[in-house]
Amino acid sequence: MKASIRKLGFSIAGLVLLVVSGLSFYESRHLKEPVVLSDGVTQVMKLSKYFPDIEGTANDCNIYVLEGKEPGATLCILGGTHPEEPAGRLAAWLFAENGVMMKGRLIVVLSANRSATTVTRVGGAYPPDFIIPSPWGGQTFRLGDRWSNPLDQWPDPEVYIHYPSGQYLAYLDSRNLNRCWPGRPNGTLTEKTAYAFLEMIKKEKVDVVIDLHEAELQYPVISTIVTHEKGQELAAVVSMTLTDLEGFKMGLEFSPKNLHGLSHREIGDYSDAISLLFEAPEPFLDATRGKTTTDQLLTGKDEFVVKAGKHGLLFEKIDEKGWPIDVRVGRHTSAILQTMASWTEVHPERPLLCDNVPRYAEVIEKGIGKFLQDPAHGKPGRVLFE
Amino acid sequence: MDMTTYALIVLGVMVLFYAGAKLLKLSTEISMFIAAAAGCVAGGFGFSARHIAEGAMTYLDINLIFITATLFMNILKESGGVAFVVRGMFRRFRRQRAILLVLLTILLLIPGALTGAGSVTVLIAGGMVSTVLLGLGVPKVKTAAIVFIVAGLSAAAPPISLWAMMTAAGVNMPYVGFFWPLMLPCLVAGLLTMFILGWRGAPADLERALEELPVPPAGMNWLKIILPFVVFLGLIVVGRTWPHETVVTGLPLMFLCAALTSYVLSPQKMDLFQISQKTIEQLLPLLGTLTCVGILVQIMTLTGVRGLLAVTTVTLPVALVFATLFIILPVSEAVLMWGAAPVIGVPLILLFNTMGLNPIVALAGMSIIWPLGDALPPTAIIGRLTVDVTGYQGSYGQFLKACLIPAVIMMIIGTLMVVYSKQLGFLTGL
Amino acid sequence: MELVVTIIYYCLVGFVSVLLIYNLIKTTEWQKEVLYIIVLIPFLLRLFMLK
Amino acid sequence: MKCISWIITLAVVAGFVLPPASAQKQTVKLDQPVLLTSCGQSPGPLKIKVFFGRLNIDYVYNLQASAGDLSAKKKEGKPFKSLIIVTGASLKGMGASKVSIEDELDRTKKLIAEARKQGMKVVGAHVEGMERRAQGATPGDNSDELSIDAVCPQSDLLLVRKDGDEDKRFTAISTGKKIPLVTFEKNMELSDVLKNLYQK
Repeated sequence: MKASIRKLGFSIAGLVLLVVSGLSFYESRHLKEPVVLSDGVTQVMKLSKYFPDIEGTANDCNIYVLEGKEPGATLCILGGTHPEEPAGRLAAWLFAENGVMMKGRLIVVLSANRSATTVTRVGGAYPPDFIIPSPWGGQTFRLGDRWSNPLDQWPDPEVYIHYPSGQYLAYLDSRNLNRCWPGRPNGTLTEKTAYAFLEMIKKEKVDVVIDLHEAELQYPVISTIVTHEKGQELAAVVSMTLTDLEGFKMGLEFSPKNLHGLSHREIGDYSDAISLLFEAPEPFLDATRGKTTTDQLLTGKDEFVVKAGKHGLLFEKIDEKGWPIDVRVGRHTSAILQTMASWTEVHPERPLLCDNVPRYAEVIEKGIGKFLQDPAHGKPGRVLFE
Repeated sequence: MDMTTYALIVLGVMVLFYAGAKLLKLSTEISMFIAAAAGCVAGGFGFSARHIAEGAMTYLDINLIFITATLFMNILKESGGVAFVVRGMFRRFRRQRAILLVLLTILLLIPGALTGAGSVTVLIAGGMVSTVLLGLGVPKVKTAAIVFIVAGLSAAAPPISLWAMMTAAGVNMPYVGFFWPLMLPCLVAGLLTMFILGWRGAPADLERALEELPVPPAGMNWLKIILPFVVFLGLIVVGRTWPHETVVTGLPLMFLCAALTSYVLSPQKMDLFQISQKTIEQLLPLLGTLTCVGILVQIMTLTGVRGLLAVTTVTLPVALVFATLFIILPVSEAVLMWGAAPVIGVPLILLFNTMGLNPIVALAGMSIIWPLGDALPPTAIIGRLTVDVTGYQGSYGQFLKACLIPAVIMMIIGTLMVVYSKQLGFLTGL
Repeated sequence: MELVVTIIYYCLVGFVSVLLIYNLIKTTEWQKEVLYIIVLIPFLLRLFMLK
Repeated sequence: MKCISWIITLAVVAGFVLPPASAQKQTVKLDQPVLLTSCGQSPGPLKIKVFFGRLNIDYVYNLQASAGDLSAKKKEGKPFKSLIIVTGASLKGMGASKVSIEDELDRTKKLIAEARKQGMKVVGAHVEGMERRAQGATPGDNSDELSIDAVCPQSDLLLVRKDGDEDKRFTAISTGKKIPLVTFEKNMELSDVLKNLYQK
């Protein structure tokens, strides 16, 4: 009798743990993130328009099109390839909520791997979401992970063999969008997602694709542009101009030809577009980080990472000021706007010019929140959800 | 309060609660859970159900591999397959000691290599191999040492080496290129162990030993044993040869197919539910360890304790790290079991990687040393299991002493692999 | 076809959950009871498609 | 917002038009055509290439240029007149082209020897700042410094972005070997530096 009461007690405790945690997981998977469309957004489509197999899946994300007042080239921003690198998503968000294309066309993706935004990393102790304060209160964003949610793609293979190169990669990376390019129509959800994007890039005749990322400071490819051969000169000019004029250093790296599945390699190889990848520093991702909190995520301040830096173990500088989210987002917005300017310099007949999006200095001065729009005051039909 | 003080306090609380739980004779798994929960509360996060459950999810897929692989091995044993193989080998080669020792080494390596668990080797093959070794005149204490050491090596052997898998996952490194860096030292160390400890000894009563071995059921044959392995390897080969024409199956399903093949081919009727239920019962300590390690690591990461350990490790003098690997690894394994991989392995690999060493070979080298901790207190699960299964009744100290020579060999091989990992990089084939 | 494999995995998780609950009911040691419950949680979270 | 983009555009233009404040007076003059290559496969040469294109300088850009390329061009009767080797190693770059730093040092040595044989001017350049120095690399990885050692002391001219000389490494080579050193602060100043160097 006593034993069965004990067993019942343990079971109830387990059930409580299951229900409480389950509710938390469910809520963060279904958290709605509002997007107040900028006046410059002329059309919103679904990714499945380019590959119907994606329809109804977690990855049938929104595609925001900002048609310019004057014709020009087409540039595509991919935010949320790795949602745990939030500066990429937030920078894209600023374009979708503020951008007005004066010349050319801009395609903005906020959740390239939407499935990955709905889960946090096991063992990573990530907060489920974070709030960007704004004059009207603040907006909550899902933090997400590097890999698609196993609830959307399971099981993982014994080893992940990249299509079509046949390169062996970690089994986990079969759920990593930035290891699945160029994708395949009969593949896993993540491969289908990459395939759908590539179809979009081809059909919309995109000239430049920019994939926005962040990296841990212990990773050698950081604070840099990684460029496909086709984009080398454009990237070199962008890198030099940003370093000269905006007060932050932006390096340059070539996309390795023998490393497959990455956007900077495969988009360039399998479409006419130039593919670039921008990396900003995110101490939150460092394995030596201290307490894992939203504060650390947003301020980028971390004593342990600073200590690792003092021992020469990092590839980017860090001090007690950290790497605040405004700085990281500002790097991305400036780099995108500079890419447009440098592209236009070489292709004046097919220009790109975007107005109303803050650059590095302005984002730092006013904060991202200043540029996030209040969904409560959004015009009817102009507020969507990611 | 600065981060170091905060993390030290949380770490202190975790250590205190772990030690307290052990003093109260609680199991290592539950002690780890208690330490994690105490750390979570001490860190100011309360009893965070979300973090505890998320940590528990960490090794779900690895647990599934464990369960299905062990189910396969158990079905093979229950069907009389293992007895058939051991008996066959013994009958054929009982007078050719060298060949028999090589075959026994391979036999001991297979279950652990496939499942990633040394305990599975001990449970599946340990008893029968020790019968053969005793029959060959090897003393009981040395027999137990052989089974323990080779079982440990089998856990480190490819394709499934949990230490390597868990550490690689912790640093976002593909679990690719590990086959030869793990296989070669495991084979070499395994054979050396078998020959050093098992070469001497006047054959006792060979016929009596043969009688003592369990008799396989009538109708069992080599085909019925090999076919399930063919199915398993076939699924791997097909998946690797036509990865884009075939559906993703994953290791658990591959093991399940092999298990079902073995079940269907078994000459004697078996109760699948009962074997599965026994498998879960047998695996509970391991499943529990992995689940609790996941929780512990999650809480350590949450509170910055992982960061503290990582940053302390990566800033240590390299010579000191090299010189103490043979102590750090077994001791961490003894305390945390597989938790040692994400907690100690990850920062070490980060350090080696930033030093320009080959992280794959270095990690393989570390994986050879880790299993030695399974004989040490406070856990000593596999050491004790081996002593039980082989029927050794002497002192545990004598058993540890018998393990010493092969243990030193493994420490030397492992450390050299770490130090010279760059030069051994060709083993990865990458 | 992928869906079939995924369903098999959910069945596998379901089967393991049943075994864990069965053993939980059978066991008489309190430490094992606690451990069965801890181990069961991730399986149930996946089975109910929560994580 | 519009105002800021205008300011930036103006600043970019100013970078091209106004003389660089920190560029030193150059005594060495270089001739065209020029072979532009790398020692270490970093993307540095690309930065020079961009300005060569804009300045209409006759150049060949080949990150893997060999001594054979120099002699072949000579055989054609159109020999290169100057050689710019940009130092700085890129682990990614070297991995991508499947060469090691040893291969790079060997190729560079032969290239410089052939250039000397042909009486060409050799320029050792470093244009990516401290990020492309050992300080920006993995501890123990000194391939950036090895590439500098292989090229700079053998050069007729050093062309260096000032922030890459934080530790005065290039100044020391310049003083010790009596090699003229041309430094520039901003990337865009490189345009004028190159213009001056190749001005007839």
